[in-house]
Amino acid sequence: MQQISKEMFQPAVADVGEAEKLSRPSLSFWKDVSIRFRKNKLAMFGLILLILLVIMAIFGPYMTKYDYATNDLMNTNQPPSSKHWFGTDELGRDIFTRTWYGARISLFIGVAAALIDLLIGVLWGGIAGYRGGKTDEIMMRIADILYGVPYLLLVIILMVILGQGLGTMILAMTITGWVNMARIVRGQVLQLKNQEYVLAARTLGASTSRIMFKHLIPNAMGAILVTMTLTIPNAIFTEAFLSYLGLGVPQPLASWGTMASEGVQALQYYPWRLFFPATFICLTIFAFNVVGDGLRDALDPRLRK
Amino acid sequence: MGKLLEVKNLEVSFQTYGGEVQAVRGVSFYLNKGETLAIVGESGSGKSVTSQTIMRLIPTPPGKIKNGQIIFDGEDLVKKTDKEMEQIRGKDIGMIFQDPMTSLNPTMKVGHQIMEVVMKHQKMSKSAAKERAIELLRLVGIPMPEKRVNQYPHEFSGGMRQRAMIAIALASNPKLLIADEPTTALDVTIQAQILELMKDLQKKTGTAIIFITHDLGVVANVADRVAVMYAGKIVEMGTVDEIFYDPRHPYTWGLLASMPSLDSDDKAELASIPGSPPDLTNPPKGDAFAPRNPYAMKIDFEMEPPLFQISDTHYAATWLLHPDAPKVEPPEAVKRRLRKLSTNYPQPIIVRESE
Amino acid sequence: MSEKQKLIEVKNLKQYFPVGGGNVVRAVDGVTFDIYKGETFGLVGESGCGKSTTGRTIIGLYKATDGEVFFNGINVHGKHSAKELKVLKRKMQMIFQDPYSSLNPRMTVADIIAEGIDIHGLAKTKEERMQRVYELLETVGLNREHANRYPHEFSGGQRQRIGIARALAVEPEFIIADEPISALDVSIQAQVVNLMKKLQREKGLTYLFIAHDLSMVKYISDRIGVMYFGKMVELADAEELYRNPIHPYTKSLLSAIPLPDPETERTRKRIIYDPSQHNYKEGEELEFREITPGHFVLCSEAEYKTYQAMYK
Amino acid sequence: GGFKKGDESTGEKGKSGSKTANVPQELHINIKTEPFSLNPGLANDSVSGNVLYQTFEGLTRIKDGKPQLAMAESYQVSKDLKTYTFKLRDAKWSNGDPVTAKDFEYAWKWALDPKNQSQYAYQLYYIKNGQAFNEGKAKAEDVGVKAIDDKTLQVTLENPTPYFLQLTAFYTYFPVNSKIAAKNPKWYTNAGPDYTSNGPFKMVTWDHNNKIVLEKNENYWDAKSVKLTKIEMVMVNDTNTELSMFNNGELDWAGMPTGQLPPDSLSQLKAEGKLHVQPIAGVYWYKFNTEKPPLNNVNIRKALAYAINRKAIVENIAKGEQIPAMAAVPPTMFPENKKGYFKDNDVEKAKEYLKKGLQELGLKDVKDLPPITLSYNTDDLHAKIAQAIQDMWKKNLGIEVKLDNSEWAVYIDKLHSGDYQIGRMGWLGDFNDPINFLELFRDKKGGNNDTNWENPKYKQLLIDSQKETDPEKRKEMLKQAEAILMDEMPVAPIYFYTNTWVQKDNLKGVEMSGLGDVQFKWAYFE
Amino acid sequence: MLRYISKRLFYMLMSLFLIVTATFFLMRAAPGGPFSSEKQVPPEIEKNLNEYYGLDRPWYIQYFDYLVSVAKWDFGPSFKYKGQTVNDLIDEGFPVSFFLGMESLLIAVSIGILLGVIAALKHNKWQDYAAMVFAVIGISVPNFIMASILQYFLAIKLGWFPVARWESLQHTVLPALALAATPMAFIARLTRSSMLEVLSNDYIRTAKAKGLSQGQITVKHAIRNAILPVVTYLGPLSAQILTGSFVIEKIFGIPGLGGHFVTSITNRDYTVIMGVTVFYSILLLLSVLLVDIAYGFIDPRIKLAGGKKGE
Ligand SMILES: Nc1ncnc2c1ncn2[C@@H]1O[C@H](COP(=O)(O)OP(=O)(O)OP(=O)(O)O)[C@@H](O)[C@H]1O
Ligand SMILES: Nc1ncnc2c1ncn2[C@@H]1O[C@H](COP(=O)(O)OP(=O)(O)OP(=O)(O)O)[C@@H](O)[C@H]1O
Ligand SMILES: [Mg+2]
Ligand SMILES: [Mg+2]
Repeated sequence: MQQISKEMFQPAVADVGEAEKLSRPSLSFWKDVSIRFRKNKLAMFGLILLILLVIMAIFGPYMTKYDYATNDLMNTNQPPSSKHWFGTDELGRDIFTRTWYGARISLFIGVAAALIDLLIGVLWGGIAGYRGGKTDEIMMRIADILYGVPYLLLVIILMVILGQGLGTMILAMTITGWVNMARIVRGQVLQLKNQEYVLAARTLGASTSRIMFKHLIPNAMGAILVTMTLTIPNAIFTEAFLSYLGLGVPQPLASWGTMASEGVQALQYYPWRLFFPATFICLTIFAFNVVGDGLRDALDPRLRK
Repeated sequence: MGKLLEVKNLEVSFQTYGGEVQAVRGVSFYLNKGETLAIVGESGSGKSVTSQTIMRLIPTPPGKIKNGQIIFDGEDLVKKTDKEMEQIRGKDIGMIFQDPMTSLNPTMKVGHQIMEVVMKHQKMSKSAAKERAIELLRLVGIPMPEKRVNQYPHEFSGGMRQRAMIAIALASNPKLLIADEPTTALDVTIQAQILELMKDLQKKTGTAIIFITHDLGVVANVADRVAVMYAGKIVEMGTVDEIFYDPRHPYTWGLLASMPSLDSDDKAELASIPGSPPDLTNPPKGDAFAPRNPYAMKIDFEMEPPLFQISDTHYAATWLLHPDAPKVEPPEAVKRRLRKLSTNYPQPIIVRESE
Repeated sequence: MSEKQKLIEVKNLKQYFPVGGGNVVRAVDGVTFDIYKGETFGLVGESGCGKSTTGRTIIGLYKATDGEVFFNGINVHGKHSAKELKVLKRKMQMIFQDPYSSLNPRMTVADIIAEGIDIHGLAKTKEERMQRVYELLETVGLNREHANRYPHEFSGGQRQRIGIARALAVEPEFIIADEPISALDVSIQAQVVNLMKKLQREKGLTYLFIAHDLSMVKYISDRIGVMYFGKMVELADAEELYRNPIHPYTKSLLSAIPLPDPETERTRKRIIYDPSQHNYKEGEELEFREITPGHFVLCSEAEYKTYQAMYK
Repeated sequence: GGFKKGDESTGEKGKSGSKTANVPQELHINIKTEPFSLNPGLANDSVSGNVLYQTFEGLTRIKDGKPQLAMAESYQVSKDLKTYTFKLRDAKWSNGDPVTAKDFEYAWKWALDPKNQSQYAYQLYYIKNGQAFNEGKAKAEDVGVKAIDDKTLQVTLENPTPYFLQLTAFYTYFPVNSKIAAKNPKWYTNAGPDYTSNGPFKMVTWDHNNKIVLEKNENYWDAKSVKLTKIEMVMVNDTNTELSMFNNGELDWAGMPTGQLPPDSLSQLKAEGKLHVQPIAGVYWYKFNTEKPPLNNVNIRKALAYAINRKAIVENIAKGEQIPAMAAVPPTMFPENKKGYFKDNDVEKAKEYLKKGLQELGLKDVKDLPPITLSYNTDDLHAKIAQAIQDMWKKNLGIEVKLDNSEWAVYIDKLHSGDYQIGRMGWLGDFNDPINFLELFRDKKGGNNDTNWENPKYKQLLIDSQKETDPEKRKEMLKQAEAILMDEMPVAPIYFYTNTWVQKDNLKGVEMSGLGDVQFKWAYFE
Repeated sequence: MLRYISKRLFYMLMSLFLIVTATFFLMRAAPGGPFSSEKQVPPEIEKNLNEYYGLDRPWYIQYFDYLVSVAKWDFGPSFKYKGQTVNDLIDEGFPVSFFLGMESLLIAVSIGILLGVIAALKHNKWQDYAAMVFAVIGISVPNFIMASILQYFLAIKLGWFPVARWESLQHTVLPALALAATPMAFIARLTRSSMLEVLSNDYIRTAKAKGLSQGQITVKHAIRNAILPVVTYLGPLSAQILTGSFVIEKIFGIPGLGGHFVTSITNRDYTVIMGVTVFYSILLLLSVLLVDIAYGFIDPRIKLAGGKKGE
């Protein structure tokens, strides 16, 4: 304990300079989010996993001497071995090579679908929910109609009109894919739009888009991220379904979706043909989920670990 | 009168990315049965955190009780499990929260939110509980309670929500009522009505009340004793007369001086305490109030003041009470109130050393 | 104040809320008053009498059921282009009653305060923006360290101050302050009130000040309106109202003001208002009548006579 | 919701003791889907056929690949081979009504009647004026079928039809209980008293989309030969499920012709010795659109056809012991076609043809050849074969091939409208005669040609063969035609179909025709 | 409310009309027809058939006729299944699909919410991670793979359930599980996410202050506030699930309605396509309407868009 002396009872004033000093650097919301995200081990693990998958998608196909298309009819349906790490398929093609070729397509499709979902679905649902009234009615009925018309028929027509191609495929995938997202976002926005902080922003003269992007969407982010993580596997398997109609990637190109759909037929006989693509789909979804969760948590300042 | 509640050296902090917010930094007080303790103080000084800690409602994490004891009815609440707390919350201790809008469930009818308490603790039937809810709403001055029980919080005005909160807290006649700014959103007539209601209740059931407010008029009306908080500490505590007629801490002076007077038509600038409150992530060395204290002394920037006792019931933590300190004059507005109180000791005595 | 230019004109404003079963709550039921440029108009009244609703309707958060609101002669509820609307919005601001729910939980304090600055492009650079935020924080008695925190990390009073800073950020001409200070400690209240006064002096701001703390209302307001059950029952200059309250509800209100003096509090006598005391007859018309110049009371013809006799 | 209660005997089978050494004579099979119609006149799919073959009986019945008299007790053929007179035996419908010649007349004319929208009416076009009536150009009375009396049926044909007795075993030629049909035009939509049949079994339950239950028809004239008391036909359209149900004892039979085995299971089943295989009259081939360059060039077509390793495809992909096809007519009809007209996987020859073809097209190198599109309808097996052949053509000839798959209806439309270059197709005989496979390519724009190929000599040979009464000579003519086909190569045959299935070991006496139909009339459990 | 509902019903009719119209024209635009097969039907017969089914008449007459028959709830005969009407197919198939759908919806909702709630309450604890792994598998394995896997392990390997078919309650377990897996997983994720949001609200603190137990708080306060996205998702989902799933019905040999959605299109069975589409659309539109009405009940702050009084 410090000694108390008389002089210490002299009047004094505060040292202003010291009080001015900032104890914490100025951070934007997103920087804050990234800090919080990086502190989340599981989410970081997911992110690394995703990066690994992407790296493998890029380099994986070159790690073997096999090509994705060349048949080896003498060596069909071989179980995993040192020659074929993931075994071979019904045409004797190397599953390892095909898996990573497939990764390119499936990851691309998953991400593209998710982004389009985000773009169309969130905007659509957000505007419908926020504007309400007639706008909402009309926009949501359009969504219903898209949902009501048989998808298979829609795709057949698309295929007939536009022919096979990446564009058609993406179009086919997104034509109804965003509806779910739009519905969920709309529901959330309906709940959020009466919050006082939205009213406060309105009195400040905030535009609809500002209210959407600054207030409503960030607060609906949890549901948006969860929905997005469902979009990805959906897209991966929709691609397989489209292949069935001749709209997916043309054979002999591989995608995880087609590999898994074909593999499941052989589940009882050559389980590895399902196992590898399915496992990588699961891993991808897992990674997206934990990253999504991490983002969700990072975006919610009220949660603290 | 026995002590119903004794809080000893309570320390609560919040872990945030910006660092540890030391919201409550060693708070001690007690409360007798049937007594009203008003807590006033700077906003952000830890009043709500202290009161919520008593109920063990601090979100953990990020919050943490770092130290201290909360002895309620002879038992330490800090050590209790969540399950055990459930039996105390709402039944022995009722709480009125500060934000009436967010504190009510927006998707549940107000009536139901009141009924829940009595159904849980008094094991009332649904219909009886509803009757009780209507009665409580009427008690807190809500007109047409039969209709209002079936409305949702967003259909209530701010003050009505607050009254609904009060009704919830009063529902099962708790031994201790913690009221965190219960009347700030109420007009004075309703406020008076509520205060009377609480006093009534106190008379009938001997409820002890912790009353947090900024309205010194209300304090004067309801309090038996008053605690003044600043930056996570109680800087002065005493009976209501002691605080109003013989305040010793410069912060208390500042508070009393800041109020406009109803009598004067004077439109001169209100007195206020200059500067801004301290950042509790790194509380300043010495007396936290020192930077804003016009009477600050060198020692205030160096060392925390010890607690001085002025009378049996009156404590203050300021170096100004040190025998070595120079005599200072409180501001004009305070001086006008000062009275000589007979209970005071001849000299303030140090009861707790500064650390 | 001598020229008495009308900034806000509220004409027979009504706001009804449907509450299921075909019932409506008449939150505001035909309120008429003007607010002059540069003055502070205090609005007091029983809780639930429609003060917030009046404020919110004036600023256009609710579509009025009936009646009109003019701001500088422009009908607030009329049709406007997006640009006009934006300008109008900037000139009118609101401080919300509930300090927490009016702050977006996912925005930092800095972003919340700067929202208006961003919307109206009031800062050229990032630094300038932050500078403004720091200034505003300090103006309302917070410190700059708080800029990067989130609303839930603040106490009720601190949140209220963030709301005030947000409203001030766009430098409006007219602010509706819905119980802006009731959650603050008196010393900060004094700070805020001083600040509001200072801004009023310097920038000629106009306030609609809704509060329960009658001493503070009296201190800050030039004129005060008293509302009761959706209606304005009395309107007068601040001093006049306190000196000569006419309407029995006003009297009851003034009698209930708690004073920071334990002794007077122990002996206080309240006047309790009973609406039935008027004994209005069937079909009697209640009107807002001027008893003395500038002092209006909602009363019947008969009451009008008695009041006038009393205060002549 | 709820469960449609049929009968309880799923899984563990009937307790009813029967003559044959206490083995329950109850058969459980899978027919994949709901039959389109169980009215013989309307049926146009194999599922319906496979039910009808058990419940109905025509004038003849195929046994061991040969027509055998059934409803007909005897018949006489006129000299010009155009008039058949059938004498019916004493037979009864399942409700006890006698089967009369009128029932045949009624049924055939009903099917031909344009207002009854029978899709398979053309199966009856062999009958005089059948086609004309069906097209509304003749009256019912003009049609060459007549009940002389209750037991005599006289049939007049348009042309001599050497295989007519084969046809009368086909379901479109089955009789219908004319008494009931006249009374209740909807008699065939459900099981019930109005659904009568004249075959070895009668239908007792028809739970749409779920199952059909047949029971032995005690009124059947040959009931003593029928040992099965009951046949339960479930509709499970999933190959893996079907096999699993078989393995679980829920089915006695899995695979063709009523069902299908999962392609991936074949190797294992074969290895375990459980797989049954029987060649049938069907061919899997690739059609060339001979009007689309470069496939308008015969040498290119030949090069492509020769460069396919059929053996590898059959052994490693199709796996059902199919027979590599280097001819058009299945060996069930022309046994010598097991060898075919050219060598399988003859890469050398293929290269020569390619060179020649390229020259003719004025191209220097394969690389100048634009990629060829190979179309197929979506199916795992088609996809695999297409990919294998794509790979073979690339490896062997250096030809780039693009694969193009589409949904069935779209695909068929493409093929029929000539909007393709190379397209796969399977062809199954309706009756046991080579004409089934050759007729196709008779006319450029006729019916199912799709290749736009036409050859006057070929055409003439087929026309002449129709009038030829000597079977040997006729066969020779057809062989000549086939040779032309294989020389011009508008189609590249891949393999001849087989039926593959697994069955309970103690199930005996199941009759499978070379066409791939199944009859359980003589079946029994040991 | 009634005004709102009647207004919505009007919009529903409009939507239905548009769906019918779009489907009608898409269907006709699709290549192939109900009578196309590898063995081409002779043109004369095709002509007969077209005449019989009215396909030879001008499209607007066909279209108009169709609208009339839809209004009369008479979808006509199937083109493929001779002698059966589309109404028959629906009447037979729907009860089966409905039963199965209900079962799996029940599984999905109850277990999904339970998992989500547990995950949220035990945020970042092992229970959360376990629920997550569970959910990830459910989400990333589509029902046809799930069905095969369940069938393989639970029916073939362990013999706990029958492999396939629709005979007894036992038979419904595997298909119901396979059908429920993805929705269940998704519901769990949605619930977790919104529960986390809700649990940090002040009124949860109030509920605690009343002395309610964690369970009571969750059931009475948290779930209702968190359920909105789940309800949103459930609307169209239930329309889909209750009308049956093609793959599940195929794999398990179930005589439901779901199969018709796909086979009718691959068969180009025009009347069946229209019939099942109309049926499904009505269900879809109704369930979406129910969801919107439910919003108002779940969260009274959400005003139905009927009159714009509140705004
Ligand atoms: N969840 C939290 N995370 C971080 N800091 C917090 C949290 N809750 C409270 N604090 C901090 O704790 C301090 C005390 O807050 P408290 O709510 O107790 O103040 P108060 O005295 O009740 O003020 P008021 O009168 O304004 O309500 C404040 O500085 C606040 O910023
Ligand atoms: N959205 C709403 N729906 C239905 N009724 C409402 C709504 N908002 C307010 N009310 C009702 O309108 C009346 C006036 O409310 P308002 O919020 O304006 O009161 P106030 O004067 O601000 O009260 P306080 O001082 O308590 O905040 C109250 O009776 C309230 O119940
Ligand atoms: Mg507080
Ligand atoms: Mg209010």
